[in-house]
Parts: sequence; C-alpha cells; structure tokens
Amino acid sequence: MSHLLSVSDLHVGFGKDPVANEVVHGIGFTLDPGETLAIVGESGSGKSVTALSVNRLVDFGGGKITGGRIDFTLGSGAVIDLAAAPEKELAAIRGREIGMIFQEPMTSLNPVHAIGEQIAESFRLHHGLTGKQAMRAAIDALERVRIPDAARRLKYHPHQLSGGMLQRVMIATALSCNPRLLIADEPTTALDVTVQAQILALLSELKRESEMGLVFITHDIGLVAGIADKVMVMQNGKAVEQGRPMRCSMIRSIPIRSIF
Amino acid sequence: MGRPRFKNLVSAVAVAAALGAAFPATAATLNMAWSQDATGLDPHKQTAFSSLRLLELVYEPLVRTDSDLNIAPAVATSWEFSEDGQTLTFKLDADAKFSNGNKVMTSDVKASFERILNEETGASARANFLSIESIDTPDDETVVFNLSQPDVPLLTAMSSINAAILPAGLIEAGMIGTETLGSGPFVLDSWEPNSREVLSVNENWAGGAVGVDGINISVLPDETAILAALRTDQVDFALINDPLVATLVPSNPNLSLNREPVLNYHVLQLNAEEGAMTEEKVRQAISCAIDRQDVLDAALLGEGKVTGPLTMPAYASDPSDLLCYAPDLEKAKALMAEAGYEDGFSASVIAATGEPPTAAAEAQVIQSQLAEIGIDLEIEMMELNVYIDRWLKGDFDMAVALNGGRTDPYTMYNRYWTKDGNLAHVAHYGDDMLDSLMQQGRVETDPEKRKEIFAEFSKHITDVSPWIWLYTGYSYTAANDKVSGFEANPTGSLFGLSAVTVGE
Amino acid sequence: MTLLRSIFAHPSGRIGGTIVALYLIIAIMGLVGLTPHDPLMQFRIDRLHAPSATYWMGTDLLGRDVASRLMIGIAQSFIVSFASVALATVLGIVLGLTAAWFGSYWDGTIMRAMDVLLAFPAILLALLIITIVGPGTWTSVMAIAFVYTPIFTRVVRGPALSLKTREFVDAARTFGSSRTYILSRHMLLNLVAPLTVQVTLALAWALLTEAGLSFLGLGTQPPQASLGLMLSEARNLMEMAPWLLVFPAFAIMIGILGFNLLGDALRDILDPRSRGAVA
Amino acid sequence: MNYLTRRLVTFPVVMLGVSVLVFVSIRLVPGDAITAMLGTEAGLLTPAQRASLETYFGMDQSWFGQYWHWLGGVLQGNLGISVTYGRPVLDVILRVFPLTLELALLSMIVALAVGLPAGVYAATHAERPSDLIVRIVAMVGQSTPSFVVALLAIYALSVWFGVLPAMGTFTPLWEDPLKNLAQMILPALTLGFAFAAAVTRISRSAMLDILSDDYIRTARAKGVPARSVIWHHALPNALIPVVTVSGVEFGYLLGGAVIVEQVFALPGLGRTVLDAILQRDYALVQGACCSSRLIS
Repeated sequence: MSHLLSVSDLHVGFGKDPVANEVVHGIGFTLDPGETLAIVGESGSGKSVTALSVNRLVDFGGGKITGGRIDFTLGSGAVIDLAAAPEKELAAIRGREIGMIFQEPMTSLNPVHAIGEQIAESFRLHHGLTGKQAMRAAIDALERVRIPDAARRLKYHPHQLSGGMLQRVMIATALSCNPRLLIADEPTTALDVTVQAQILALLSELKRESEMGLVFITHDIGLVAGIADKVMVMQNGKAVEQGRPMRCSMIRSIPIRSIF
Repeated sequence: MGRPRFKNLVSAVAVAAALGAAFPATAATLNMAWSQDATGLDPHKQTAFSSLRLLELVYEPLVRTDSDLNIAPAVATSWEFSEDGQTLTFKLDADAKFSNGNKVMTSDVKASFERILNEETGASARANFLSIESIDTPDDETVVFNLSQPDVPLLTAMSSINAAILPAGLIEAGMIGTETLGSGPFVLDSWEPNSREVLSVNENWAGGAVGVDGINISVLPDETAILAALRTDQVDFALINDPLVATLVPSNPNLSLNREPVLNYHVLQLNAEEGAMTEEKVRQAISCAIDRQDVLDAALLGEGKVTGPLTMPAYASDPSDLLCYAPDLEKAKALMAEAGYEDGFSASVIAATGEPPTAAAEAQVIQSQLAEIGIDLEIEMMELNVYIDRWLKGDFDMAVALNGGRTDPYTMYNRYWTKDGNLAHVAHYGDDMLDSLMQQGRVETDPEKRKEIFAEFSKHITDVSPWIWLYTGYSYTAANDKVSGFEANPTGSLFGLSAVTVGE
Repeated sequence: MTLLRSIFAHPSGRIGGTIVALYLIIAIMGLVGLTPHDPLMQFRIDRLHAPSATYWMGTDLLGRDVASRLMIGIAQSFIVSFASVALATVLGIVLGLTAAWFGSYWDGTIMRAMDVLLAFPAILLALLIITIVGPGTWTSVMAIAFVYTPIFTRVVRGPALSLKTREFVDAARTFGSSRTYILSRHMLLNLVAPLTVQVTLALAWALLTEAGLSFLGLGTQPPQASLGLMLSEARNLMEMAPWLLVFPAFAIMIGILGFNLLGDALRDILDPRSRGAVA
Repeated sequence: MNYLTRRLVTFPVVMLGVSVLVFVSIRLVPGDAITAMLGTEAGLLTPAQRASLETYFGMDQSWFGQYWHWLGGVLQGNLGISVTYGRPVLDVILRVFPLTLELALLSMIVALAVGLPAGVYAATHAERPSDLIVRIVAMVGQSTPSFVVALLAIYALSVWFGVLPAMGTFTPLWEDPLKNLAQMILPALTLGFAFAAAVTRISRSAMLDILSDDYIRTARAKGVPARSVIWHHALPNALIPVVTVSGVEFGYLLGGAVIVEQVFALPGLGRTVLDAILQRDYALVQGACCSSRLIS
C-alpha cells in the first residue's frame, strides 16, 4: 500500500541560481493516512521551505525544487509526483486534496473580505456550490471547529476576531473540502499558551475524525510529544534525526545554542 | 452696481441651446472662429480690436469707411461741412431701423453723441469729438452738429464704431453693455464670453439683403486649433493674427487666405526724455542701425510692408526718402560717436507676451541689430495688462508696440504729438513744429494742402525719430471654398460679412 | 560611494543614472560655452533650416542653432528645477520639523498655511507670483518652490512625528543633547531616504511645470532659452519646422524619464521597508 | 471621527486664508480692469471719466472695504458681478464648472482604466521584459508635458484623419451625451494620459507589496486560480493606496486642466480663471479660485 505522501531526496533552492544557493539538501520522509509527522528545527533550518514545497507554494516565494520526488496518493488512488506536476494540476489539488494553515492567523486572512465569504470561496471552487449552499456549508465548517454562534460571525471581518478565533477559521477553511493531507506551519507559535492547547486538541480531534494525514511544523519540541506519531528534526536544510518521538537521542540532536 | 437685467439674454441662450442651433444647422449659417473674444458689448466704451469686430456687425455709426477708405453712407445717407466748416449736417436714411423695428430717430443720434461727450460714460473716443458744441435736430431727418472750430477729421472719427448710434430708450434704461439693440446687419442672439457668439440676420436692416441666415462664432484661443478647425470644416471662416499660422492656410487646396494691409503699425518707441536717447543723434543712429526689412522677414516671415509714420493709403508716402529707411551701419556708428556714445550704452525694452504674437521675435531681432552699434538691450517680456500699465505711464527705455492706425492722420497722432495730447508723456517727445503741423492739418479743409502738411509732418518726425516706425502687417481672413463674396477692409472691420454667402 | 554602486546595480537606476549624468554634462557644457554655435547668435540668412551637417538640429525662426540652444536650455531648465526643488526642500524641512517637533500650536498654523498653499491650483499660484514680481528665471524658481513646499513639509513632518516618539530620540535626550543637535543629527538622517525619493520625483515635476509656465509665457524670458520656452516658441511652427518641437520635447521627456527612474531606484535602495521587495 | 471634525473646523479657516491670499495678490498685480478693457486707449480718459469707470468696477473703495463687501456678499450667496461677463459670478462659475469637473472625472476614469490594469500586469510579470516596457511607457506618459501631447493630438487628428472634437463650445452631458463625449474624449485622454502613468506606477508597487502578503499565500493554498487571486484578492487591497494618491492628484488635475482647456478651446473653470486674471476681473477670480478649492 503506497504511502499517502512520500518525499524522497528533495532539493530546494532560491534566487537566480537555485542550485548554487540551495536551502533544502536531500530531505526524505513518508506519511500514511491518519498519521502525524512533526518536523522540528530552529528557524532557518528549512522546515517551512520543505512544507511549502509539498504543495509547491514555494514557487511563488521565488523558490524552486531542484531535485527529488514528492509522491502523493490522490483521493482517486492515483499517485502523482507533485515536484514535477504542472501548475494547472497543482491548483486543482491545493485546497481539495492538500490543506494548509499558517503561523500568523492575523495576516493570513484577506482584510477586505468577510470570513464567511473566504470560507465559502473554497466550497464554491471545489464543490461547485452556489452562494446560499456555500454559506450553509461555511456555517457547518465553523461549527465543526467549535466556533460558537457561527451564523452571526460569517459577516465579521478578520480584524474583528481574536488570534485564536482566526486560527480556527483558518482550520475551517483548510478542512472545508476534507483534504487528505493537512500541512500546519507552526500554527500555534503566534498564539498564547491557553489558546495553543485548544488548537492542538482541536487538530488531533479533527485528525481522528477523518483519517487525514498531518504534517506539523514547529520549533517547540515540547509540543511534539502530545501530537506527533513520527518526528523529523531538521538542521541547516538536512534531516539529522527521524523516528518515534521521545527517543533520548532526539534531544541531543537539538544544538545547545537553540535553547538560549 | 445695480443688477443688470439679463433675463432675455439668458433666455436667448437657452433657446439657442435647445434648438441645437449649433453648427452645422442650416447650410446658410456661417461658422466662424477667432482667437480673441470681445471683452464687452458697449460700443462707446470698448476699444479691444476683437470687441470692435463683433460690434461692427450689430451697430452702425452715422457713416462708414468702405474698403477703399472712402466715407460711405450708413445710418446717414448724406453729409456736408458748411462753408466756414463750423457746422456738419447729416441727412438720415428714412428706412434705417433698429433690429426691434423702431425707426432710427434724430433723437437717437443726439442721445448717442451726448452719451459719448458725457464724461460719466467714460467713452474712449470722446477726445475726437471735443469740437462738438451743440447738436440740433431741425426735422426728423436732419442732424446738425455745431462745432467750436473747423474739424475735418471729425467725419472720419464718426465712421468708427465707437460713435455707434444707440436707441435713446436703451441709453436712459442704462442697459447698454448688457443688451444689444443696433441697426446693423446682424442681431446678437447670445454671447458666452470666451466660448461662443450666435448672430442672426436683422430683417429690418436698411442696408439690403444679407447673404447668410446667421453666424456662429467660436472662440479658439490657440491659433493652431483654428487652423485645425478650418481643415476639418468645423468652421468655414476665421480671423487669424499670427502670420506664422496664416502662411500655412494655402497649403490646403480647399482653403483660401485673404491678406489685407492694415493701418495698425509696428513701432519701436524710444524714451527721448531720459538717458542716452535724449541725444537726437543717438535716436537717429538707432533708426539707421535697425534694418526694418530684416526684422519683418525674420519675425513675421516677411508678411508685411515697411512703412513710414502714415499708414493710410491717402497720405502714405514712399518711405525710402525718409531718414535711414535704408539701413546704414557706418552712419549709425558715426552718429553714435558724434553723440559721445561710441562704446554704446545699455537699455531695456518692454514687450507684451503674445500681443502681437510676434512681439518676442521682433524684440530679439532688434536686440541683435542694435548690439552691432554697442547698444546692450535687455528684453522684458510681460503679460499684456502689466505691459499696458507700464506703457501708459511711459515707464520704459524702449517699447515694442503695435499701435492702432486711423484713416485720418490727425485722429491717429493728435494724442501723442500735440502739446496737450493725452499720451504726450508716452511719446516722450514734443516740439512746436509737430504741434503746429498737427493743428494746421486739423483745420485745413483742402485735401491737397493736408497731404503736404502731413508729408512734412512725417518727414520731420522721422528726422527727429522719437519713435522708429517699422512696418505694417496684414489682417488675415481664411475661408474654405463654401464661402464667397467676402470683401476685407483696411480698418479690419468685418462688415464685409454682410455680403457673404455660404454655398454647399 | 556605495550609494553610487548600488544605484548602478539597480536595473532602472542604471538607466536613470546615466541619463541624469549625461544631462549634467550637457548642461555644464552649455553653461561653459562648449556649444557648436553661439546659442544667441542669429544667423538670419539660415532661418528655419532643417537639421544638417552645420546645424545638427536645424535652426529656429531667428536662425539660431537649435542644438546649442538645447544645451543651454537643458542647463536653464536644470538650474530652475534644482534651485526650486532645493528651496522647497529647505523650506519643507524647516517647516516640517518645527511643525512636528513643537507640535500643537505650531503644527496647526503651519499645516493650515500649507493647506492654503495646496488649495491653490499650481499653475495659478505660479502665475500670480510671476505677474507680481515679473517673469524671469528667479521668479520661476520661487514660484515652483512655493508650490512644492507644502508637499515637502508633509513628507518631512510625517516621519518626523513618528521618529520623535522613537526610543533613540529619548535616548539622545537622556545624553543631554540639545534640541537642535537632535533635530539635525538624528531626525534628518532618518529623513534622508523619503526625502531623496521625493526630491528626484520633484525634479521631474519641476521640469514639467517650468515647461507649462513657459507655454503660458511666464517662464524663462527670451532671448534666454529653456526647454519649455523652446517648446512654446515652436508651437506655431510645428508644421513648417517640426524639428523645433521634436528635439526639445524629447529632451524634456528623456530628462524626466531619467529623474523618475533614478527616483524609483533610490526608493528601492534607501527605503528600508521595501529593501527586500523585488525591485 | 476626529479626522472629520478636524477637517470641518479647518475647512472654513483654509477657505478664508485662500480668499485673502487671492484678494491681495490679484490686486498687487499691475494693471487693472480699466486697462484690461480699454488697453492703450485708457490713456485718453479724463480724470472724471476714469473716476466713473472706477466706481463702475468698484475699485474706488479701500481694499479692506472691497473685501468686507465681498465677504458680506458671499455669506448671502452673492459672489458679486463679473465685469467681463456682465453676469453674477455665481452664474458664470456654475456654467463653466461642470466642464472642468467632467474633464477631471473623465481623466481620472481614463487614468484608472489604463493605469490599474497596466500596473497589475507589470506587477504580475515583475522583472520580465514586459514589466520594463510597461514601466517605460508609463514613465514616458508621465514625463511628456500635457500641452505637447495636446498639440500633437490636434495636429495628427486634423491633418491625417480630418476629424476633430468640437471646439469653442461645450455641450453639457445632459443635453447631448453623444456630442459631449465626442468632444471630451480627446482632452480627457490627453489629461488622463500623464495621470494614468502615475496610477500605473502606484498600483504596480502596491500590487508588488500585496502579492508577498500572507493572505495571498492562503488564497493560493486554498487552490484559488491565479487570475482570481489577482483580481479578487490582491486588487481590492491595492485600490486603497491608489485611491488615496488619486485624491491628492485630483487637485493637480485642475492645474493641468488649464493648459488642456486652453489648447482644446474648452470654456472650463481653469481657463475662466486664467482669462479672469488676464482681464483683472477681480470678483470672478475671487469666486473661481475659491470654488476650484471646493473640488480639490
């Protein structure tokens, strides 16, 4: 049974000569449905770039995949190498098959549109729902992420909601089409501790409900134990450690410098 | 400043707009353009060329000057001086009517001239009529002017639109200037200043049938735009001031250009009361140093004719025998040396931007010509009204000017060269000979003698040369092939439009 | 001179920089007199000649060499633009800083005065100054400066207000530095970036206004030459002598293009916020 | 809310300042309504004639008296009588005002219609040759004096195409929209062209900033197609800086309008003010200047 996602020998570079200034040097990992992989590393270790390479968002940031494969099993069972796929195909996969949430909820939602509108947009895009049905679905999505009184909140604009609330909206949007894989790029870093715990609990609950694969990127080793089935530690663009969480070697591999 | 009643003027505008009386309405409407718009509607007060051109179509003076500059009938059919020249009698045209149908009465003539003479009105041409002591109207067809002394030029002064005959009723109501009611060939339907005038035919005009149904005049300040409008048949007829634009008209097959020599003269006025130019020899040196034909060729592309002080054909003499009309640099340098200015002096010249359009070019050519005899000239270009303000105060060393010409030498120059002339301080010069010649010219009734007097005047003034007379330009009218029958007039008057027809 | 190197590294900076440098050289040559012919000399027999070997850009109505006049024209337009923008910058800095630093009362009056100036249509304000004082180079400089000062005042006051509250200014105060020292040393240095950008854009705008004023007959006075005056003189000769219009028009266009490109480059180089953004 | 109240309080003060500045400066200009009307013939006036004309033009009172009289009039909505038009200043302004307003609005529309797409195109193709071409064309637009563009437009149209917008007169929109637009298109394009260049550059830099913002990345992560990422997500946010700058530029449009109205012979507010100054029509200059302040 092929994995949901298997990344092998991934190389990613930036700027005019991506090969010369390469940031990710030969990363490889696999993920099965319902499984959570935590990617840990200090900032600048290439973990976010790896995450962004999976759904090729790195191309928009001036980056380029220079080597390796990213095999992803679609809902239809077909396997596709995302690294080589043309942008047209990728656009169809993003949102429908692969969802993503980011670190800064405050700036990750369009300030000019109401949140209801932004959620409904995914439904319209991938399920062809019309205005009224899409709004109905948006309300369900918000309730699914435990946002009270969802109907009234539809008309709110991002600046009218708290960070935690916004992150829930992000999750609702990302999961609106029941993607098979969710990439979470440090979703809780910008939130204070109490809200952090709620979001983590929410993520693990949702993961259990839908057999969804989760790639969880963080620099906070403490979080990994609670949520991750597998861990990969990255440093300077390379994977220095992979395996079950809580293996003592794991801790040694975090360079001392990062603690201070 | 009471609120002038302009209701019917506004309603006329609304009617014209609603009718869409804009061009090309009926084929017989003449679409015309000029660059400077009239600045007012009161014929007694207005002096700007553009205002006179408009008012000459609406109002009529007692007599008119035809294209050969002879006096022709207008409101009056006949006129004669008495033996002793102390009275001037006019016989009015029986069927002369105002555009509202009322007959032109002798009382209207009397009221009009009383308005001109009354200082309250501020009529600009008042100085020309000071010899009128009283006006009698023995019957309803004759008007007799009793004069304090013989005044031959009075007749020509009466031919100017500044002596237009207004309805007495309108004068009492004080409505001159906001309403127009004249006895001329056209009626002013509407006037949007700086934008457009609409004229229609005055059926009651005593001068016979008018060739067109009406005239739409557009004001296009930029003359290149006028040329473009002519080429695209947006207008059929146009007045052009700038010779540089006028010479481009013939390049289009269907456009024809009409050049008409005018009386207005281009002149370099000197200030003979201050500095080096108090020396007569220095002024003569300047006259000899300036190559008039070269200035004409450079600044106006040769569009004009070198002239002496008198520009009207009747009195104009061949300028070549006047002092230094053939440029003579050696003589100029010699004169400068004799006057003790062999290494020259510096002075400034004022000129108005764009009025005439060639002023800047003329000033620069004169500057380079005078540099050859050591005169370091600094040019001061200024906005027209600032220039006029300084010109009226005589506050200049030199001035590039385009002054108005008249059909009679006396009315043309009495303001500058007579002892009590209003603008003597602007002329910056005066001597007894000029004054006496002027007075003799005024009273002399025999045309031959008058010619001799003014020829001598013209000889003497160029010798003394307080001013350097340069050349006269042309007034240009351009028309496309649809327009026929226009006869230009040296006074620049557009009265000829009354005889024009607009074909298909 | 790292600034120069980074300017020439920047794509539009390279083009803009070379154009402005070229213009400066031409202007200096014009002023010094290194022109093919004497710009004021009227060869009236060669009037309105098309561009030829002797007259590279042809001759004008009075037979003067257009190429030489163009060189002193560029010099004149540069002088008017630089002087007016410099004056406007100085006025802007003084007014902007006083408004920002002293606040409330000063701020109110100065900004209201600026509103009044800004309320005027630009050409009209220049026209009034020029008609009162009389046309000429220095009056055009004053007129353009007068119109541009409010903009500079705002450009200075904005950042100055925010800088005033920043820590390093308080820190400087704790060191006991005097007010003028703080104003000049700290504030100004931080304003250099927005100011330089505004200056280059203002130069482009000043060139345009000078041309507009000359078109209305209120700019530089004959026989002197400025790009705007040459354009307005060529207006009626457009058909007979197109070269009279084409060369000055291109000169102005490329000149302003140079300033704008330089301004863009400087904004990207100096403005920290957008340092990362793609140029 | 305090921005609005501050604006309301300062507005009359600024207007007062403008009116005083205009009042004094127009009177400092040498030459007056009499020389403007009579030209050199004004020298022939006898003192009595001059005095009567001065009362007619209201120039005999002291400056302070004239200003006080004018201010009093304004409060009752009477801006005085224009000497050149022989009509109340208010009527004259109301007749010429729509033209300039329409010209300014049309040029703004032209500028946004041309500038925005060009800016967006340049931003989305950043650093590729097409981006440089768009920027150069925008720069050229911004660096050509409007009267040169106007003159060339008139020459080209009249000589090569034999067609020309109606000049001299103005047919208001409500009277004959077809003719009005035919007349206003070319002037609006000329005035709008330079302004479009400015809009292009502003929208380009705004778009560049926005395209690197987080919510655009989110939109892409949602699988939103590229085209609607630009038009639905990025552009609305880019409009904010474009609109604010256009507001400021609107004031400059009036300056530009003077020259375009002169060359295309359109009797608008810009040209009326210019002629009023040349004619020394004090009341009209005063009224027109203050009203041009209203629209900017």
